[in-house]
Amino acid sequence: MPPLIIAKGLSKSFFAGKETISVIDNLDLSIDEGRFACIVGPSGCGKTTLLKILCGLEKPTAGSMLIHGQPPDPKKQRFGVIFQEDSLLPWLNLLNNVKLGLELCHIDNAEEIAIKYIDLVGLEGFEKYFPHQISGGMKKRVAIARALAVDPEIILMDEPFADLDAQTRSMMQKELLSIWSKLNKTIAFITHNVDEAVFIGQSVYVLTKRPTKVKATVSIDIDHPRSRLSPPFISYREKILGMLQEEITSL
Amino acid sequence: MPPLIIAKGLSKSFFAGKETISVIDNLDLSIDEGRFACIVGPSGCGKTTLLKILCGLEKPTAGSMLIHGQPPDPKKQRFGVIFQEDSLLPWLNLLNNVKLGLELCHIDNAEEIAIKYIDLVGLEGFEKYFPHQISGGMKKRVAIARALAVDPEIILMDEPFADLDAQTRSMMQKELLSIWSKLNKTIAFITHNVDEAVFIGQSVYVLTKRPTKVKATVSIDIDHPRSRLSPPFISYREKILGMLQEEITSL
Amino acid sequence: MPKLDRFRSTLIGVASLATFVIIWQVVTMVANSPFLPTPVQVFEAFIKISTIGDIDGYTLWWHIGFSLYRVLLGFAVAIVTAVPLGILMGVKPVVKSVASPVTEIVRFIPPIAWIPLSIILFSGINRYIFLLWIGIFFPILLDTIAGVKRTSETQVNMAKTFGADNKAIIKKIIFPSALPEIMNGLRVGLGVGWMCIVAAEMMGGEPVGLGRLILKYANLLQIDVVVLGMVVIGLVGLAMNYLILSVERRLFKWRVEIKA
Amino acid sequence: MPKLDRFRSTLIGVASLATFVIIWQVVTMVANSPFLPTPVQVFEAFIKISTIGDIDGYTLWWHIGFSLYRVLLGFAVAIVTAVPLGILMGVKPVVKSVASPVTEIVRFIPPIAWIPLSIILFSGINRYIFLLWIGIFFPILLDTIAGVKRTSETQVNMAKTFGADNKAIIKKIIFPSALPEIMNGLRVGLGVGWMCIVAAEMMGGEPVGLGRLILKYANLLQIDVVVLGMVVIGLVGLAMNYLILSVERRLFKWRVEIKA
Amino acid sequence: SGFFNKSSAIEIRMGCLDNDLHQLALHVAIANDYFEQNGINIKLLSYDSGPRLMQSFVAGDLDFAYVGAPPAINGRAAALSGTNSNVPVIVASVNLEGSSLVTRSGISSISDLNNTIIGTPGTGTIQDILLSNFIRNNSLTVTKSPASISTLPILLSNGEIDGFIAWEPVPSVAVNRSAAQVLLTSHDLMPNHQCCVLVASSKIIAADPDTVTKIVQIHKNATDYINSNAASAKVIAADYTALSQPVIDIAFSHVEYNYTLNVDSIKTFLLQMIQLGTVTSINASQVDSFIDAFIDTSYG
Ligand SMILES: Nc1ncnc2c1ncn2[C@@H]1O[C@H](COP(=O)(O)OP(=O)(O)OP(=O)(O)O)[C@@H](O)[C@H]1O
Ligand SMILES: Nc1ncnc2c1ncn2[C@@H]1O[C@H](COP(=O)(O)OP(=O)(O)OP(=O)(O)O)[C@@H](O)[C@H]1O
Ligand SMILES: [Mg+2]
Ligand SMILES: [Mg+2]
Repeated sequence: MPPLIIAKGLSKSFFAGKETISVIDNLDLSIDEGRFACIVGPSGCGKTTLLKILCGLEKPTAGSMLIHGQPPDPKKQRFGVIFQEDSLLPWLNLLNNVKLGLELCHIDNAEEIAIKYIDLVGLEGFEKYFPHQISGGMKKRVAIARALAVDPEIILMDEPFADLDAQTRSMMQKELLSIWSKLNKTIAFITHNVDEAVFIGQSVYVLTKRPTKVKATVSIDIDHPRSRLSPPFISYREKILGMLQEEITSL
Repeated sequence: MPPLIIAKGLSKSFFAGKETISVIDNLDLSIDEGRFACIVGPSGCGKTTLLKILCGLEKPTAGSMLIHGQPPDPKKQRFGVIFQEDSLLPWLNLLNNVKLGLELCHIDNAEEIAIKYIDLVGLEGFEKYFPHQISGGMKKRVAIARALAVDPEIILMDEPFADLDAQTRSMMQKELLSIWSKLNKTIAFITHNVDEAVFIGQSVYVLTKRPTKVKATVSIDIDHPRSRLSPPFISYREKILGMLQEEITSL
Repeated sequence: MPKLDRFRSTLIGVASLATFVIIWQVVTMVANSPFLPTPVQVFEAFIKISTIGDIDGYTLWWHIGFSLYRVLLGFAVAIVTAVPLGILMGVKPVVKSVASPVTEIVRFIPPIAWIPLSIILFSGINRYIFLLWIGIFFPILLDTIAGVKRTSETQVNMAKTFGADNKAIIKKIIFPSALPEIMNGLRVGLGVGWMCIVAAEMMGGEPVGLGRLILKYANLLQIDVVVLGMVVIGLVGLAMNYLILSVERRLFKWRVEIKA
Repeated sequence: MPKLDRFRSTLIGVASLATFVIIWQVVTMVANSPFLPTPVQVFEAFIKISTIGDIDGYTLWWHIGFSLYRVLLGFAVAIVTAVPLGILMGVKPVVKSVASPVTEIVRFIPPIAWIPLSIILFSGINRYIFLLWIGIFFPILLDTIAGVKRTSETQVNMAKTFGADNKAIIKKIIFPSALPEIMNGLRVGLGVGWMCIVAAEMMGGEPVGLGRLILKYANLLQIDVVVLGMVVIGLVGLAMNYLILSVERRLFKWRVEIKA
Repeated sequence: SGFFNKSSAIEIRMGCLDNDLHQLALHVAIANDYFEQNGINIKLLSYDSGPRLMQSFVAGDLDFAYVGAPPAINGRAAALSGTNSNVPVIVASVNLEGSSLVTRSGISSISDLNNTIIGTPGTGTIQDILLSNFIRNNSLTVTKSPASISTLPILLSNGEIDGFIAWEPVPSVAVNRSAAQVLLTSHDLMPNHQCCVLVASSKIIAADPDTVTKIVQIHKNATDYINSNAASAKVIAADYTALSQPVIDIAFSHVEYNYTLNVDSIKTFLLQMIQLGTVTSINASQVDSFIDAFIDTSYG
């Protein structure tokens, strides 16, 4: 079976005023179906841009990104995307924000499912609150609930846990892992936290600095649940940190 | 000499629709002048609310928050505040965003200083870019540059490094430490990352879950630069993680 | 707490209006022009017109009723035409390219200038609807376009990732996001609509309507009734505005008010 | 690439206008009513009025010049009054409580109704300024308030932490943040201003101005010149609108356009 | 029988001007139930100016109208230039004269008018034509200032114009409210000139000449009533114009209620209007044939 996601010679540049900025340059990448892929790379290298191409929000300037052999299209594949920035609708309360995703996907029982996922991210009791009445971390969790609630085939997450404290984060990591292993999702997970990447990912794609391409793909061959103190864990972590270090110092 | 920052019986509640939500409850806290204080606590416990009270943006419902014996007032003390959410002005390019802080503080040579701090956070070359043209981590770094550029007496940071990759983060941590030690700033630093807190803070204030108060104040008695692998470091870390664990499981 | 605030602000409002009326009384008494009525004279005119009626025997309530009916119809037609077109123009550059040269010319043309053409092109109530529509339509259109342009790209992107089609994006994201500007457009449009009532009723025919009342008495140089007509239009407008604002208050309780 | 787009959209615009004129020609030829002039007849009227002049001997250019002068003055006075007041009303609830009862009544009152009072209260050019101001002021005021309400609390908070006083917050945060709505208000206000030109020039005295031209020929039932006046007002408005839009384009290049 | 009467009553649409003292005959006919007595139901549509009335007339909104002669001329000239069946035809005179030139104190003779500003209710109105002729005949230097009718007395009381010419009762209002005086009446300017006329649409003339006859007859009866019962006519006038008795007294002395047309003065106006350029669809040589077709006094 061919990989679910295949990027070939992918390039992307933007116009900024008079100059052109090249963000992704001839990037190749493939992710198998059901794989938990983590993506790490220096700040501003092009991770978010890659994610937007993955779900069809941006078109490549050159090369191709194919899912099931076709250009990405959320009308055909069901995505669950968690954006790096705040993407809640300020005029809807938490419950309706989560219901919105379900409604857009034409899923029945929206209310029931929404409540279930709000509970899952630990926000029971806040259903009637509006986004401006909750904290940064709570907002992120609502976005996570909204994306997971639609039972997506492909989950794309852009630093979903960045705003969460260590405990909530590890709780969420476990939830995500259990959803993934039970329901056989394909996940592309962008994170800054190498520790996190090694803890949950099957493969870690290390990106170079901008214009970015894949510097290395590291398969993490440890069974879940993983222990952060085990020697292979530490060695994977050090290896990836070392690769990133090269990128940042050459910045 | 009395502590620079003293909170006594501080309480804060909000009206949300018909109900009242108590966020901070009878919190006591003091931070000495020149101290590097880290604040950790569960997501949604009230850290951001505390920070807003610290710089006078919110008034306590009960109790008092005093700086130099007076209620906080940015017109009298110079603050450098980094907000958790995006606070850049979308209509100004990076350079002008950084200059804005300097101008609001009536500081001369704004351009020169702004360029210096943009370089410091690794964004040289992006001066003319607008916020919508840069990545999440780059935006955060602009906000950091803007806050530090005014040479504040008190620096308040709400998860400033959450959006940064490990390398950039550790680079920024080092910059912050060097600014702090050279210029004798008082810093209140909110973070989720216990590792980070133990790495840079002199004292770590562990907050309880909402309604929050100070659960414990941990003095990190290790000289800078600290090694993450040293036994005292690991033991501080485990201790604080343990305290947070109690809070989160009782959530 | 918010209740008390509402009460206080109403109090200030009433005081401000009262001050306005007192200043008016003093100024007109001092000026003593035969053409500058005092509030007391206007009040007397109110008593007369609302009980006995005007020279044609119509009381104030008929005038209010007819004008209100015309404005409401014009307003309704303007809303159902301007909001969808505004959203389409904000969202589809092609629609904007096609429509805006025409709208951007027509929106400057005074309603009075339309009178001859509207008499030819329409009949009966449609003439009034057309002339009022001309006034109400464009503020709503422009404010709607401005609201659409304020929509956050991230929010639209979010909806797209859920496979939302254009219709759903407009309905669930763009429309609610633009709603504050649209409501503002309604308020501006309503004001311009009432501003056009004299022009519309200048067309003549039916002898009833607040605009006609003003015209009749302006021709007779009985300015007290002219000012009465102005005050009544202002108050009816105020009442309609109040209705829109209370809808707004319900819709926009999610908004954070800034203070400086 | 953006250059080509601008070109394409201009092309579509011109085509759209041309279609409009052609439809107009066909409809009026079929209708053959003395009150529905064809574009050709309007063009003939244009030749006549712009070379020979109207019945009082004034050419079109005089009419344009005078009206433009009046509208520009009214526009200028409206901007310098409405924008500051709107910002204050958006920012200070007290100012809003004091001012809004008066503004929310006055803004519905038709300009024509103000004619008698404005003749008594003002003289010379001030009358025109006043009547045009009445039309232009309120859309700018309301759109400014709406813009101020859109200001992000976080951005204001950010400025406060730098010790910014109210003046600085207004100047550096609230004003630029509200600018898109303010500019929109200017565009709406300009439209309403031109809409009031007939009412303003109805006051009379000077026999020159596009509004007077329309009135003169409407009284003579020569609708071709009336339509000429309408078209000219539309085109002058279009040109002014274009100027505002090009200022906008410069100011707002930071904005992300959404598409659906 | 009430039911029978109602269903057999003829419904006609009658146009008139708001509170116009010239059109007293119409209001007398209404007040005295002349229409009902003739089995006619009238739907009264009123307008604030003659041109707007004519516009509506030609668009087919009216069967009959009381209106000034120049708007009627303009209306006919315009209606004839397209396919239209609502062409106005003059069937009777309503009044002669009825305008006055009032001036501020200090202007008490014709020579005082030199170098003054005199307001008019618009270029091409009867008053404008009367004033233009007068200025030319007396070799005066006068600046004409067209304004809307309702602003003329205010402009005069402000001192911005030195006088104005307008139809009654506006000059009388000015005399009554501020220190203005009547310098000349339209009798002095052009004796017995035609003012308002009763027009019928060519459509109703073709379809129902009997009704036209009835309406003209009613109009004549009402005019006779005014001239023989001035006191009660003034009461009716006060009722529909809301003017005070003194104003009505002054105004009455300037208006001549007469149903016989002064055809010559209409021709004079038309010629003037052609010269002024306010009528463009015919030329001077066509005046006679235009007027012949325009006026039909064979009814009533
Ligand atoms: N619309 C745009 N116009 C110009 N440049 C852009 C635009 N969008 C992104 N870029 C540039 O692309 C680069 C990569 O941005 P991207 O958001 O993909 O980074 P990232 O890897 O997600 O970074 P971070 O970890 O900080 O979120 C940045 O240098 C940014 O300036
Ligand atoms: N304006 C408000 N109205 C109602 N509740 C509010 C408001 N602002 C904050 N809260 C509540 O206060 C609590 C604490 O919020 P705060 O933003 O201080 O949390 P935090 O500790 O910063 O969390 P995080 O780590 O997720 O940023 C939350 O439960 C939130 O719902
Ligand atoms: Mg990113
Ligand atoms: Mg927070």
